[in-house]
Amino acid sequence: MGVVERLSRLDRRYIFLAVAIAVTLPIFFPIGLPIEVTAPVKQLYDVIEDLPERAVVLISIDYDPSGAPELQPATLAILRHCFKRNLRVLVLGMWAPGVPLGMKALEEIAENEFHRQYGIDYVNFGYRPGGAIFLINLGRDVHDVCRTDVYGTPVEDLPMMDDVHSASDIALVISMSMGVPGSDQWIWYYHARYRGKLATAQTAIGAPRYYPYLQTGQLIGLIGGMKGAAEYERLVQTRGLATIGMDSQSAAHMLIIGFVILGNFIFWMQKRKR
Amino acid sequence: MRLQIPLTIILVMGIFTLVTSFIPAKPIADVNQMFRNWYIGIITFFIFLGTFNLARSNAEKIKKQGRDWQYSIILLAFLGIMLFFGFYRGRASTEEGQPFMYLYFNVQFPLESTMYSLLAFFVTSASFRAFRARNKEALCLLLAAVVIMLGRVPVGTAIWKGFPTVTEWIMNYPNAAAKRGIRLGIDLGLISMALRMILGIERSYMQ
Amino acid sequence: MLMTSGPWVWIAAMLTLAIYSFLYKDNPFYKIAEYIFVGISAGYWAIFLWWNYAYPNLFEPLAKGNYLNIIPIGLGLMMFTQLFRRTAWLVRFPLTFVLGVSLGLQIVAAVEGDMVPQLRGTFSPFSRGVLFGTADFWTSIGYIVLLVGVLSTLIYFFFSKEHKGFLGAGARIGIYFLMIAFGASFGYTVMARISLLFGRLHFLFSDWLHVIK
Amino acid sequence: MREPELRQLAKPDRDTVEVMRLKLIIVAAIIAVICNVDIADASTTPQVADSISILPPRIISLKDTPNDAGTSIDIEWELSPTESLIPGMIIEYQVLRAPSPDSTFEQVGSVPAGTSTYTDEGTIPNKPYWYRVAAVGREQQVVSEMAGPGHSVMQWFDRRRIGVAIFVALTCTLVMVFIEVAKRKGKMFLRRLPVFDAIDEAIGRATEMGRKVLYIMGQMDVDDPQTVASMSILARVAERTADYGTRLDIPCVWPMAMSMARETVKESYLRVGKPDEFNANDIYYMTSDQFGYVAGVDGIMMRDRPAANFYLGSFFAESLIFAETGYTTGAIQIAGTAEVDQLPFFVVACDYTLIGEELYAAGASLSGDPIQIGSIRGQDVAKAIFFVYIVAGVVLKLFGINWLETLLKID
Repeated sequence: MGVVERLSRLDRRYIFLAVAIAVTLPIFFPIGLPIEVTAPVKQLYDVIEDLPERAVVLISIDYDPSGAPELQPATLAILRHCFKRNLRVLVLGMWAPGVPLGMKALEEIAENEFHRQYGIDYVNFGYRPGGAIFLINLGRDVHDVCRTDVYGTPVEDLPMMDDVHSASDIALVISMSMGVPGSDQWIWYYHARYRGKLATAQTAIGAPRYYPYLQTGQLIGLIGGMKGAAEYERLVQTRGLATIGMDSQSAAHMLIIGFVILGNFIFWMQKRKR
Repeated sequence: MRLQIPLTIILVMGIFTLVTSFIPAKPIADVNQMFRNWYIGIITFFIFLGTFNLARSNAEKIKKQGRDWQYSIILLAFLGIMLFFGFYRGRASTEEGQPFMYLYFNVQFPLESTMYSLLAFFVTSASFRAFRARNKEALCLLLAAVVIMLGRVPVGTAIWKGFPTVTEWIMNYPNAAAKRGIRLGIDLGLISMALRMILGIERSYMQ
Repeated sequence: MLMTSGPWVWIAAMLTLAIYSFLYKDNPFYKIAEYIFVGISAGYWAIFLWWNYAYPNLFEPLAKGNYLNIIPIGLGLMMFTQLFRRTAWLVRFPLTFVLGVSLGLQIVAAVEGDMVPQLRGTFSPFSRGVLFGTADFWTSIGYIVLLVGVLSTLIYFFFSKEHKGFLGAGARIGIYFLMIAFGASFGYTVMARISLLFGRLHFLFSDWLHVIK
Repeated sequence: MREPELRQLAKPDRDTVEVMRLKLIIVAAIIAVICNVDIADASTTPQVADSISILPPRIISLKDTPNDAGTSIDIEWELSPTESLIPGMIIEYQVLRAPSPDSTFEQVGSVPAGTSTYTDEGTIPNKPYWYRVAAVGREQQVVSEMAGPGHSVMQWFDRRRIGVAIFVALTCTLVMVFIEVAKRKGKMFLRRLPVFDAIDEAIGRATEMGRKVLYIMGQMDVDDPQTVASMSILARVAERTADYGTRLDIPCVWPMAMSMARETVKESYLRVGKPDEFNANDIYYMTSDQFGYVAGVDGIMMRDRPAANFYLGSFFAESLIFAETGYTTGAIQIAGTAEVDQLPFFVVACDYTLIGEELYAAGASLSGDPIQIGSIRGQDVAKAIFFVYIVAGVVLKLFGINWLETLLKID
C-alpha cells in the first residue's frame, strides 16, 4: 500500500491527537507570535493610563464559566493594569454564576501578585440582581444598592467606599459581558443617564455588534474575545492566558489548514492515478 | 369536537396575536402580554412532562432489565439528586453555595462544555476529509475557509498583513449577501408553514 | 469557593476525561458520563424552569389572588393527559393555544426582524457616490457584490421553474455565493471552538494537575 | 471625542459663544468678589457657584407619545440659562407631576443636566396631568412654572410599522391565493430536488446492509415550523422503511414532537399496508437538554451503527458532532435545516443538505399535496416581488428617489 493510499485511510484518531497536541504544546512551549494591538483595545489602555492615582474603576463580571476562557484573561489583565497604576477597584456582577470567577481573579491579582488590602484598595460586592433597575439605582446611590459586600461586611465598614457614593465618584466602568444583562444594560441604563466613561470586553461572537457604540463615543474601549485579551496582555506586558491561548489558536488554525492541504494533495494524487 | 375546538383555538389565537402586534393601545397590549406569560407558563409543563417521560422510560428499562439497564440506575439517581436539592430549601435551594449549584458547576457544567469542545476536534476532521477541490464550487468553499482562518490569528498576520482586511471584506459582503438570500427564503417558508397551521390546512401535528 | 475545592475538581476532571475518551472509542466511562449528563441536565432544567418561570409567573400570582392563572395552569396540566390513551386528545387544547400564540408572533418577527431590514439593507447603501467613484473603491465593489449576491441567491431558491436560461445562470452564481458564505462561516467559527477546547485543557492542567500556573 | 467640540466652535453662531463666554467671566468675577476667591477657580468650582441662585427651566410642550399604549407623555423644556452661564452648577433635572393644578407635585423621573426631554411612562390614558421641571444643583433646586394639562392617548395602529404590516399582508395573501389556485387547478410544477433520489438510495442501502435508519428531527418542539416541515419528509421516509422492512429509530427531544412523530410514522405504515410492523417503542423521548441529547444520540450511532442518518429540522452546535460521528460509522447522511449558522457544517460534512427554504419545499414536493405545492408557488411569487423591489429600489435611489426605502424603515 502506497503512502497516499495509507494517508487517505488515515484513522481520525490521529487527527484528534494532532489537535490535542497543537492546542496543548503552546501551553508549555510558547511560540510568542507577535500580536498586533487594535485601536479599541489601545483606547481603553490609554484611558486607564490617564486616570489619576486612587481613582475608582468598577469592573462588572457579567459572564459565567462558559464565557471564562475568553473573558477571564481580559479581567485579569485589566486588574493587573489597575493595580499597577495604583487605582482602586470595585468588583460586582449581574450574573450569579460569575461570582466565583470574580473572587478567583481578585485572589490571583490583588492578593497574591500586588498584595493590596481588601476594603482599602479593592472591594467585591458579588452578585447584584435586578439588571437595568440595579444600574439605574447604582448611579444614584452606590451605598443603597450595595449594602453588604460578598462576605457580608456592611458597606460602612469598608473604608474605600467612604468617598464612593454615586456615578460621579466612579472614574471608569468596564463591563465584562457575554449576554443579557450585560453591556447593553450598562450602555442604555447607566451610561445614558449618568455619562461617565464606559468600556466593554466581549466574547468573539458578541464583539462585532459593539463597534457602532465606539463610533458614537458611548464606549471608550472594546476588548473582543481571546484575541482582544491577548492584545491587552501585551500592553500590560504579561504573558497571560490569552497570549498562550493565541499561540494555541495559531497552531490549531495552521494545523487545520495543513490538513486541508494534505487532503487535497491526496485527492489530487488519487485523481492522477486514475 | 375533538378537532373543531382545537382548530378554532389555533385560528383565533394565531390571528389575534398576528393582528394585535400592530395595535399598541393599552387594553389590547395588556391582553397580549397576559397571553405571552401564559405561553411561557404552559411551555414549562412540556419540560415537566418530558422529565416525567424520561424517568418512566428508564424505570421500565430497569424493570425489564433491557440493554444497559444498569446505566439507567445512574441516570435516575442523578435526576433524583438534582430534584431533591432543587426543592429541599424552597427557592433558596438554587442560590450560590447550595448543593444544587455545586452539582451544576462541577458536574453539569464540565460535561456540557467538554461535549461542546468536542467540536474543536470535529472541525479539524471535517476539514481534512471534506474540504477537497472536487469542482469549482468546492474550491470556493475551501478558499474562503482558509483565507478567513488566516485572517483570524496572529500567524496569518505574520504571513501577510492584509489577511484581516480581506477577512472582514468577505464577511461583510459576499458572506452577508448569501446569508441574506437564504434568510429571505427561510422567512417565506416559515410564514407559509405558520399560516397553513393557523388556518388549519396543515394539521399533521395533531395526534 | 465553588470551583477549586479538592474533591469537586476531581469529579469535574474525571467527567471531562470520560467524555474525551469517546474520541478514542465508545466505552463504559463515556456511557456513565452520558447517563449522568442526561439525568442531571433533565433535573437541572426542570428545577430551573420551575423557579424561574412556572412558579413566579403562574403559581405565585395565583396564590396572591390572580385567579385567571387557573387557565394556563389547567392547560399545562392537560399536557399530562397524553400519558393515557383515552384522554390523549385533550393535549390538543394546550398545544393549539401555544402554537397559535407562537406562530402569530413568529410571522411578525420573521417580517419585522428579518425580511424588512434585510431587504432594506440590500439597497439602502446605494447612492450615486457608490457607483460613480466618490466612495472607497472596495466598499463600492462590496455593495455591488452584495446586491448581486442577494439577487442570485434568491434565484437559487426558486422552485416553480427548472433552472435553465436566465434562472439557470442566476442560480449558478447563487451557488458560488452560498459556497463562499459557508466556507467563510466555517473558518470564522474555528476560533470559538478552539477557545472551548483550550478552556477545558487549561482546566485539566491548571486546576486539576497544577502543572501550569 | 475631540472632533465634535471643534465643529461646535466652527458653527456660524460663534457670536453667541463669545457673548456667553463674556457673561461667564462677568458672573465669575462677581462671585469672586462675593466669596473672596481667586477668579481662575471660580468658574470651575460649582461649590462656590452654588451661593448664587439657579434660574428656573421653562416647559415648552407636553405631548402624547405617538404610537404607544397611551401610557406616556413626552415633556420638553428649555434648559435653565444657568447651565450655559456656569457649567456644572446644575446636576440634573427632576420632572414633577400632579393630577390637578393644586395638589402636590411628585417626582416621576430625572435626567442629567443638558437634557431637555423626558418621557413620563406611567400615565393613565385620557387623564389630565400637570407638570413642573426642577433644576437641581448641589445644594439648591428651582422649580419651573406649572404646565398642563397634558393627556396621553391610546393609539390603535402603530404607524411606524406600516411597512411591516404591508409585507405581512403581502406574503400571507400570496400564499393563501396560490393555495386557492392550487385547489382549483390541481397539481402544479415543482422542480425536482436531487435529495429525493438520495433518500431512496440511503434507505435502500440500509436495507441491503441489514442496519437501521436513524431520523433526528432537530432540537425544537412542534411550535417551530421546521419541525413540522421535517414531519412531511419523515412521512415519506417512513413509507420507504415500511416498504423495505427496515427499522426506523427516532430519539426525540420533546414529548410533543415525539407523539407527533409516532402518529406520522404509524400512518405511513398504514398507507403501505404494513400496520403490524409499526413499533411505537422505536420512537422515544430522550432528554430536552441539548448536549445530553447529543451524548445519547452519539452513543446510539456508535453502538447500533445505523446505515442512514437523517438530520432534518432545527439544529444548533450539535450539527457537526452528529455529522462527524455519523461519518465514522459509515452512514449515508442527509441533512436539512433553516438555521443559517449551522448550514456550513452540514454542507461540509453530510452527503446531501437541504439549504434553508429547501427544507420546507422538499416536504411539500414529496407529499405531492397540491395545497402544499400551491403555497410554495406563493413563496416563489413573493421572491420574484422581492427581486423586483430590490432592483427598482436601487435604480430609483440612483435618481434620488427614496420612498421604496422609506417604506421599510422601522424605528
